[in-house]
Amino acid sequence: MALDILKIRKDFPILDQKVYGKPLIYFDSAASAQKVLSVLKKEEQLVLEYYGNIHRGAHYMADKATAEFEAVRDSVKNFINARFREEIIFTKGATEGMNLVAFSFGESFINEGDEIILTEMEHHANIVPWQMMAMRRKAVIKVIPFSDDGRLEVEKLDSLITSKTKIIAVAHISNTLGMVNPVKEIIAKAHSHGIKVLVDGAQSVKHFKIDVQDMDADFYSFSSHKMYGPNGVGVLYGKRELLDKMVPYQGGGEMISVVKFEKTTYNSLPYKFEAGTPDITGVIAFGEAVRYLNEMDTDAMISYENSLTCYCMDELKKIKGVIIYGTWKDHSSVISFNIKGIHHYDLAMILDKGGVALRSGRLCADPVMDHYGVSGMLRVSFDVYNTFAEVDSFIVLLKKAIKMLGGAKINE
Amino acid sequence: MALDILKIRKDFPILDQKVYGKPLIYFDSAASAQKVLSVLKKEEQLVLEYYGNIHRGAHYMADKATAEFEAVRDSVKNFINARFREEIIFTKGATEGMNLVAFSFGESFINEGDEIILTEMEHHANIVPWQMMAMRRKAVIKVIPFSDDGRLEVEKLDSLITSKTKIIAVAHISNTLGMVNPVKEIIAKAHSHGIKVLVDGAQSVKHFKIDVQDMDADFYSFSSHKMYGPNGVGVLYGKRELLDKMVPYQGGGEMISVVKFEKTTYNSLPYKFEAGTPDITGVIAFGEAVRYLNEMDTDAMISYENSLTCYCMDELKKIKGVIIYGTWKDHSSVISFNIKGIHHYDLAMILDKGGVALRSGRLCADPVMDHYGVSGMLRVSFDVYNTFAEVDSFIVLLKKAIKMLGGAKINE
Amino acid sequence: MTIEEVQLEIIDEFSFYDDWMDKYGYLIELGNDPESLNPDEKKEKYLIDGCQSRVWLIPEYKDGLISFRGESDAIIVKGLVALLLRVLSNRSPSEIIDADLHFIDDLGLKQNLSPTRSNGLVSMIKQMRLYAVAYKELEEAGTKN
Amino acid sequence: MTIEEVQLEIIDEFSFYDDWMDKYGYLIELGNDPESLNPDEKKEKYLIDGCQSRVWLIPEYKDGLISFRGESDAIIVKGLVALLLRVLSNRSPSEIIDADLHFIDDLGLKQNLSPTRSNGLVSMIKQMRLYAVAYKELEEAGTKN
Ligand SMILES: Cc1ncc(COP(=O)(O)O)c(C=O)c1O
Ligand SMILES: Cc1ncc(COP(=O)(O)O)c(C=O)c1O
Repeated sequence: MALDILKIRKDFPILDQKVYGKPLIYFDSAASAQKVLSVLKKEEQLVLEYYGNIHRGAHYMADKATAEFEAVRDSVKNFINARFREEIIFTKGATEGMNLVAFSFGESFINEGDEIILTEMEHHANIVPWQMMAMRRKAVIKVIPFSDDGRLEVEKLDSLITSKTKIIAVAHISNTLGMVNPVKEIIAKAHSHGIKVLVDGAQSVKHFKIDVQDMDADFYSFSSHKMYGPNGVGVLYGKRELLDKMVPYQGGGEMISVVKFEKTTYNSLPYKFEAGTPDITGVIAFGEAVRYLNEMDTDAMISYENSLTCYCMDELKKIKGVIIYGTWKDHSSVISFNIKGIHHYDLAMILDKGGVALRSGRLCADPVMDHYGVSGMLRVSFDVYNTFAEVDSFIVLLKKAIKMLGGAKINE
Repeated sequence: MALDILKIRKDFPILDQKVYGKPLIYFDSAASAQKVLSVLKKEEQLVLEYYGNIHRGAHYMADKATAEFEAVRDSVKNFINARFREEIIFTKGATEGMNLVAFSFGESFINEGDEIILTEMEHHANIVPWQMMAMRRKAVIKVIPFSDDGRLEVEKLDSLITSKTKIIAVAHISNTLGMVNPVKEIIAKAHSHGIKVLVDGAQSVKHFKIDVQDMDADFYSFSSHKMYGPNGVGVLYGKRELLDKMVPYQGGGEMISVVKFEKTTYNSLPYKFEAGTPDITGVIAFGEAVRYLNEMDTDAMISYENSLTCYCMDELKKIKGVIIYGTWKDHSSVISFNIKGIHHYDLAMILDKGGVALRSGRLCADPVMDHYGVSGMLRVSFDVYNTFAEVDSFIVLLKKAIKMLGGAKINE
Repeated sequence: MTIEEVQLEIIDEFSFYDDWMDKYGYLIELGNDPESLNPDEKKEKYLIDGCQSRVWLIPEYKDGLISFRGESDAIIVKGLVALLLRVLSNRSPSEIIDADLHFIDDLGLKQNLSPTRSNGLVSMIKQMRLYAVAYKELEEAGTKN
Repeated sequence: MTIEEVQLEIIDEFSFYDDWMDKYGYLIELGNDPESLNPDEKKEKYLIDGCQSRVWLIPEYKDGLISFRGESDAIIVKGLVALLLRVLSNRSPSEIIDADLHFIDDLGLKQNLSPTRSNGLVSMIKQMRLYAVAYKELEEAGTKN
């Protein structure tokens, strides 16, 4: 079934506007997607009709908000096919989810000399928390490299795994290279050695039909703002038996059972990991984003995004001096590139004035920049609300910008 | 200048409604205040007009959002009179602020045998993070008690302070007893011993004109949702020279300078403590709440809230069998109480059906419950949008509820 | 009477009250019923804790039927407990396991049973079912031998 | 010419361009000016890092005036650097310290100077002022001796 893109765009009215007098071309959804209108409507309803602090209140509005908040937990559980609702922990974003696991798994299971395996293409959010933990627990970090075409060299995993390896943290989709990593294969191998796996799902949760049970991930972390939902909300999925064994991350209201100065006992899952007043309106509104995605034909969406990506990739390849990073076959809907001899930031500045919203710079992935020895890249990312016409306009503008900047300077 | 309460209520349209057919009486603002309309309007504007991921974007919408986000930092700086904008760290709430300090101050300055002083009337959010840290760092927690009238026994501080004491964490206003603690005095004494002080400002930020420089707090933590702002947003103020010396709390994008697998260097303040995509829309909308409070006549607001509180206190005292917790003179706008021989939850359930939204239970302060040997309390809390007529209705309903439940059973 | 019949009976009783206060008044009446646990029966092991109110539940299994006695420190909750016992006590394990408890919902008291209303009632129902499952296994083990 | 006069001159120059692309074209032209640093001058100690582009700035103090030379790896930023040097180079420390830099704003290029646009320009201006403050102190120390 073909998607009606123009109808979809109506759910994101922000897209229909001009910036600097030019029609907006929003190619930055991998950084943050635009919010679907129903999310806003839900927040409005909460603010105008029923809002109260949840869980501990004993009044009408608090009850209503609590019921909706907890219903979102069930929706998310179904959305990623978790087994239990207690496995859904609300966080403030993918980054916090990774920090939670690095801390709580680290404090509970990582000892001096233990090893953690990351990949060379991780987002900083899936590197730094592990470094901080490794420093504290005196653990060692090892890295799976990727080839110049962006392919993760999973075959190297065997030689990296030792009896000391406790956890592997890997992005399902790289936010720079757009590569889809073989997480199922990695998880199977890890599990055969009793090693746990955290999957950074920030880029994949909306670009696949996620099934955490099928994938068999131990942890899966993602952000609402990359899936048409509000900011400040994220989800950490974790297997119940693991979360149960982990020390809490933050302390405060809600996550305790009994507090005494001598000894405090903790609440059961999921509350044990949800200290403080949560983002009540945010989570409830996020439920609308999940509903929207549920109602979307996921296969059609993915195939549409893929064809936009292929089309743009083909058009980019025709440009003299273009260098595309991440060209291996398992590709998702982001493309990072440079034009030989032209600074990425110059292009970004001119494209911005042409109405194109894209990312430039180090893309929160220094190791990827270092791999290619570049100071930055340009990145376009596509969502279901983008069109082929936008790709065409972008290519025209890019060519114009290259010309303004004196053309690609190619060293023979 | 007298406040026009009816005009103020128009800024909170949610208040003008019926629950279970009865006019809503919202006496639960200490748990979470209602959101001012302009906060919603701002979020709407962002979602409909300009939204993009901030700081690292290089396009029109991202720039605009970034500028507004950072302008809120300046507003907050001015609102609490911090010296530097880098001293304003956006968190997801007061609880996270406390956790951040407990972790980062703890890792940086607390060693085996060091001591931390809390008070007996702290919210769990200002107890549990310290317990978790003390367990990790092998530190010791000491407690300033309070008298039965709710007064913090600050005179005991001298005997609690030793050369091992590193930090004191104290609520400015207790969320159960409503007591205003002499934080300035505590801070002066602490500083004379080289001890740092964290002030839990969750309840005080809106009920005083806060001046962190005058108070000389080292840390001050609070939540947006208790000051008419969005959920999921909070602020940690910390002195620059201290924050500079502390290890980061969470790792991720934004908080780094250079990431290498061998060694990562951190960004400067405030970004060092703001890992991951922040709650962009939330923070920007929070700016409207700060603006609203800035435009409010703070003195008039406080004196109005105080007179509501006194009035309600007086009316409560006329009820047979009432026990009010926290009767000492330095009182803020929450009242916790019980009726002898009647379970707090029974009263809460009936009052709820009468349209009164209040809190009942342990109020996230087990030590206070233990102090009085009760299983819970009822709490009413007043905000500037509440009225004397509401207090009257509440008292009538409370009396009716007591009668339904067989009257106060007083043991002579 | 079957579980369903008792539920309908209760719904019928409550239909006299169209005002919330009256419904609660009736629950208080039920909660005031002296038939409850002795202080020394309120043991830790029978306690079902909720942050708002506490519930104690004591099961007894005899001749294929489970009878429950219970109480709460909050009187309205005690009234609700009384209703639940009327429906679920003196039943076979299977009856309890298969029960579709809709009357609370029908009475408009659903919020008292939301999993996040920590008055102990939800945990109490869960606990009743757990006892039923346990006794059922006992039964089946018994028939096998 | 005073700092103010140079700023007005630049604003006048840009007034020919009412289209963004033309403004940027002019900046690129300025950025293409060969007068820039030698590769071996681009030392770590002169580097002002930004996550988008990098700027190098070399000060020289002579006869009461500070002259600056600078460059960026991004050509448009280099154009902006050229403009800033035209305004602020060969000035006395006091002139630099007191300068009210409004032209960037007037040209509509303000966003390039927002503290969060990490192209190095804001840090560059800050650095120029820091140099000015340092040289001024040197001057005053000199007059005292
Ligand atoms: C792969 C990946 N991981 C983690 C993150 C961090 O997500 P957030 O900033 O929402 O916490 C991002 C988004 O920037 C990402 O693309
Ligand atoms: C005194 C006090 N401290 C801390 C908190 C925790 O605030 P939050 O739940 O917004 O993080 C509260 C609010 O419940 C409070 O009243």
